[in-house]
Amino acid sequence: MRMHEYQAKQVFRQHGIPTARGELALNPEQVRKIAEKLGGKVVLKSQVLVGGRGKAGGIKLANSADEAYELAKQMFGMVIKGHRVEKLYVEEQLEIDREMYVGFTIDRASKGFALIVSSVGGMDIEEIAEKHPDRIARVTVDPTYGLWDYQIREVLYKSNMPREYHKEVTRIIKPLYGILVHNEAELTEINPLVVTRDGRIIAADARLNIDDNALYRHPELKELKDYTEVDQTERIAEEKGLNFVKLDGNIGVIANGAGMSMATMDLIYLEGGKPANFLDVGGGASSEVVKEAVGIILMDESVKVIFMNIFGGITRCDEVAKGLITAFSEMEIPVPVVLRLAGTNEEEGRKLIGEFIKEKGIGSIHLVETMEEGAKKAVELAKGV
Amino acid sequence: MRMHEYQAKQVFRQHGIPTARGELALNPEQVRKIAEKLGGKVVLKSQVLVGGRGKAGGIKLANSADEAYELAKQMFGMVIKGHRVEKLYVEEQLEIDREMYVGFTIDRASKGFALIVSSVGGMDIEEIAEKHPDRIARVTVDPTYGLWDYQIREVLYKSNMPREYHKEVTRIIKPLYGILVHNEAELTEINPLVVTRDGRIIAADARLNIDDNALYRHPELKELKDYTEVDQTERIAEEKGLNFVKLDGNIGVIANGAGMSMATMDLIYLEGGKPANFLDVGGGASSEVVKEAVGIILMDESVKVIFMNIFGGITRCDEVAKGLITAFSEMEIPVPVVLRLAGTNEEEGRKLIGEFIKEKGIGSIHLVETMEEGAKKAVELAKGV
Amino acid sequence: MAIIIDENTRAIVQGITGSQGRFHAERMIAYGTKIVGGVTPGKGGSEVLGVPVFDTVKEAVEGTGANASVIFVPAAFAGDAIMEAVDAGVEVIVAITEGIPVYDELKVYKKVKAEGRILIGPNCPGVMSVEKSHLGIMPPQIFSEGNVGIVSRSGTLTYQVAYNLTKLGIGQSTVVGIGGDRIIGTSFVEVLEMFEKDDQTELVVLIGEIGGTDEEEAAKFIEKKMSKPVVGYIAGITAPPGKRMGHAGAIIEGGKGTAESKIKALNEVGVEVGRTPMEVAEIVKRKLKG
Amino acid sequence: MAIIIDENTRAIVQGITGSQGRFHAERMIAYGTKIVGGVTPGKGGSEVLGVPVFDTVKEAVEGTGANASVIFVPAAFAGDAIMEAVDAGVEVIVAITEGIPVYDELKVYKKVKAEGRILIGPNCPGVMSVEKSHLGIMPPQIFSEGNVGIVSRSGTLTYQVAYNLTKLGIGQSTVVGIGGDRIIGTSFVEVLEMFEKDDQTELVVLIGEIGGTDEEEAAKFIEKKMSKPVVGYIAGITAPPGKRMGHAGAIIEGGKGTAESKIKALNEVGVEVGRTPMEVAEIVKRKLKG
Repeated sequence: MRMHEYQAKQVFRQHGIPTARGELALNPEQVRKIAEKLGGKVVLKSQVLVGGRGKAGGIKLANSADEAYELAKQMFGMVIKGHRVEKLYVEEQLEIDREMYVGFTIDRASKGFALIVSSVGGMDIEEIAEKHPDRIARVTVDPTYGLWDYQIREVLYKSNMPREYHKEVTRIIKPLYGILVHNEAELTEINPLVVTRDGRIIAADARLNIDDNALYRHPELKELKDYTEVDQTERIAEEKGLNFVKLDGNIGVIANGAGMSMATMDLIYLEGGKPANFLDVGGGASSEVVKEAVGIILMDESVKVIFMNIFGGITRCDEVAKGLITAFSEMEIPVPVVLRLAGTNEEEGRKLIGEFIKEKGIGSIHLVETMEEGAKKAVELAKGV
Repeated sequence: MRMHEYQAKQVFRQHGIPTARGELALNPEQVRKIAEKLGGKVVLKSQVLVGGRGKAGGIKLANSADEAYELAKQMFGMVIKGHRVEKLYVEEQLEIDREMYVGFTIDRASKGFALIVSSVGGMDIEEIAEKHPDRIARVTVDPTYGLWDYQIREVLYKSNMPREYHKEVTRIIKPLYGILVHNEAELTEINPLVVTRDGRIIAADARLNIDDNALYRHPELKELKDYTEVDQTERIAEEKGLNFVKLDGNIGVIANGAGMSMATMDLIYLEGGKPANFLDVGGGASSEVVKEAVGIILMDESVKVIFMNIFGGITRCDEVAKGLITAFSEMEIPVPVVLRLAGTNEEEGRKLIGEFIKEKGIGSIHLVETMEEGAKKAVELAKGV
Repeated sequence: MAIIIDENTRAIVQGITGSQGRFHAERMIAYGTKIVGGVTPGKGGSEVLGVPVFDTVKEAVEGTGANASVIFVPAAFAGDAIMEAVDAGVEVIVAITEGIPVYDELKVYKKVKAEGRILIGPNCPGVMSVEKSHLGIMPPQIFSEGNVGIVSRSGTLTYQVAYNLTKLGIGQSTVVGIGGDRIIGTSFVEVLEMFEKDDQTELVVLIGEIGGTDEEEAAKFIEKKMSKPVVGYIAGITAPPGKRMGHAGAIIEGGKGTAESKIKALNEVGVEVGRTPMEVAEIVKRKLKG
Repeated sequence: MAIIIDENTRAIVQGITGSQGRFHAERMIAYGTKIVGGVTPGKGGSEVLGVPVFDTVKEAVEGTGANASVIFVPAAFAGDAIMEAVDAGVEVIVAITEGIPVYDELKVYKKVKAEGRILIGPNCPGVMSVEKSHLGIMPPQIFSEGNVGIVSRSGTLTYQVAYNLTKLGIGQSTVVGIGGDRIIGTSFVEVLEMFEKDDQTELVVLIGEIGGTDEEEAAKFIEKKMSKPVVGYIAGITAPPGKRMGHAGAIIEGGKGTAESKIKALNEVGVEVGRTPMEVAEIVKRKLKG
């Protein structure tokens, strides 16, 4: 779960990391009031959960409360990379002398945390690594021993950060690590970490991503989840326990297992088609889940054909067949369905579907033998061949 | 640092461990008021930092606020194993069905924490282990991985605790572990952990000992340190950075290093004398520290002779000599001093002392060659031989 | 031979009284796997599927001589279950459970490695040493005994490839689903190392997906240490960057970990990578003949 | 030979610019110890006592080829200093610092053992391989080269015993102060094991004190594995139960860990225990002659 900047900053402040003064606004009038309180010179920051909001016009400077009000009127409702701006974080402007970077992330290769420090900041971390390799340093923190001071010193020295900042940056890195482990975060990041003209070091942005699997242990964070930020269909899918990602093609994909779902998408692509989504019904999907999956796919009007590609392990093909049959019985399915069933209870599943097709005289279900064949068929159907 | 029951219980409550209702009283009048508030039937518990206060009459039951008042009048000012009762913790009486035990301690052998659970309690842990070996179980918790549920299950099963209590006791063990590691405690213990007649499980006592070396990281706990509980002389010694323990003999001991100090005491004992104290001036003691040490020894009027036994490593014999000379110059030293100097700058030290004795004509300093000889001499002088 | 598990493997099932645990325990037993007991705290002393149930893994190991365990307990308790198995001396632990918090996985990983045990998964379909032992949730009927080892991050893709191989008359030695999480107990490299030493295995199929650099590490290992041929498959060519695709592992991390980078790394060390699961099987057939 | 350190030991001093670090570095150098550098964060690039000072241990190891380190930094930073030394690949770490928080010591211990390094201390006087290398704060002039190994929990008692031995014309091989804290890097048993293997050492003096069960463990080891004679001394016969005597270790823990129990355990496995430091030296003399 990715938290909004304003939420992350609240956590950061609670742990003693300095941030600029600021408040959240839900409409232009609130923006004006907050701007007045902060003395007029403010930054308006769109609270949308996508990267690159600055470049996309989601961050604006205002020199007076009136100007802030006018800018806010334009910004509310803007759509940034598919995310509608519904919240603005209004912060005092900082006079910035220098931008730096500090962050922690889970490092799968070393099975620990990576502490990354850069004495230049403001860009994304790959860009810094490429443009300023001598200004960026990382160290692995073993979760069994925790973060030690020598590791902080090492990255500070290696990043060639001016020594006058070391003490203050250390005072920020330590609580940042505390925030990471306390909240079971996958990422805590300050970019940029700014040095102001008057010599203060302040977190000008704040990122905090929490491990979704651990959210049950952090009910106070779970509450902060902003469902308005999730695609409508994705939200419904999540509620139903399905892994769904909306894409921009026209072939609806339903498969079991993330790998199989991706492979199915890849096959469609290799055959010259475009998948409309990623949808993994997971292991051991019930007929109910399969039915829901069909419903979710159909919410996307661009879908021209559904390719359901099941290889049964825990998932039983007869359950899948039943789910599809229920879907056909309970809802209108205006597009053809390519169905491939293999693995556990394959025969039972194919038999159920065969009987259903025969009995109801449904011509839009195409039962195929292999996933390669299915992909080909689905692409043909989508192209109207 | 050992915390008082009332302090430990406050920490326990903050972490969600159930305790009886209670308040601290500093005089009988307060006891009466608290007892009234609690409904009259209360326990009065002396807040003294020694074990076995119950058997020593430091815990009393009252059935009314008046009775509590009368008992409190007797209890305030009582001396329990050398500790004067100045605080009473007044608690509601619990109707107890069963007593159990849970505790964590640092386990030096396994370099971890020992979780100890017993399905009988109320005695000290050695007594339980001896009398009810099938009712007590322990498991080692590796600090690098922390406490896991299976370890709790294991000790609960092995202690033969009735299964109906497991869930609730688990809910107590987990925060107890949190208290241990969060506060860098050496010991967290609930003895007894009681089951009340109405089926609640409650910490009837609470022990929490913090690692003194880590207190600087826990300023909120350091503040709780009860200096009234420490012997006056020991407190002064601590302020001066000396390790001092008052004993009941008449030969004052000053040595460097804990091992050397203990060995010096042992030698005095082997020669038929009794040490008046343990005093370790530590490594690299300055002349100032040596002078302070002499001053502390002299606060004990039963001291008949001082045996200063120094083997210089970091400690320099000339510094020790200077310290003793300063002591003789600045204060009256009414008892003879046996001095043994060996190791680093031994010759310089012996020379300084020799010159001082000669110059000032002081006959009460006895310079000896070995610690065995020194112990013998000190015992002779103490006996007035 | 075979790797990780064989006919001498004596396994317990942690969570055997749950619906998943029971269902799959039954299938494993039916396959001929030596399932010698189960563990469910609080249910010790009972019996399920003809095997004894214990309160703790320690008791189960003492009571049955088990040297392996399959874990079906819910995500919130699965880390604990693995730790318990390690502490009780279990040598091979197969963790099926999906959705374990990553901080639990980190601790578990460190413990497993410190004690020198083998953890397969979590979030994996298990291990199948064909005709010898089967620990997990794979559909046994699709496998046939033979000389191809399979190691995979994806469950269903593994079945698909094994199924295709079997249809072409090519059997398998051991099939290992290493799991889709970011922190997993056993990496591609570790399994490749075992296959390299296994005299039953002649060729290895490696099934990867986007995210992480495990496939790139595998390529390095293949170049330096593998004498046996390896055939690859990588899923996720069309996965959009920055989107989660179900597995926590399947995140494109800033340019690294793409399908392209993995395919390139494998190709560069002489590993042919099939574009479809069918093609993978066909490459294997050609290589085994050649 | 000798144990732990010898003429090939190349050591750095962590905290070399502090007063203690500098004072003892000078003494170690004067003794002939190869002190090749020092570490003080923020002072990298400077020089002290003719050796270079580095900001980090990693740089110091790279710059000097050091394989050992002596730690003099204050208690609040000493755990960190040890972790840094381990991480930088230092083989032998001698931690002089007293008063390190026990939770730091626990983490440090686990790390040292996981990486297979030797940590002596903390809260110890160091190690002296007579005439070869001296890491710590022992007064070098009291030692003479010979065949008696000494291992001790107490600094000053070690000096006392070594001094007595030297006076009787008995030299020492290596003298190890293992430290007085509850959690120490190297136990009596580990040092005895090294002495047993060391061809220079003919007899070992073990100096214990009240608290813990390390001496009792040593007795078990002596019975089973030691061929060389051991002579003991235990301080604290008159220490009152339940009182701290300076060292955190010196606490009587409910009946166990008393001087009596330790003396008894040693006597039972044939170890003579001297009642005074002088008697210890005399027993050693008799044993060496016999």
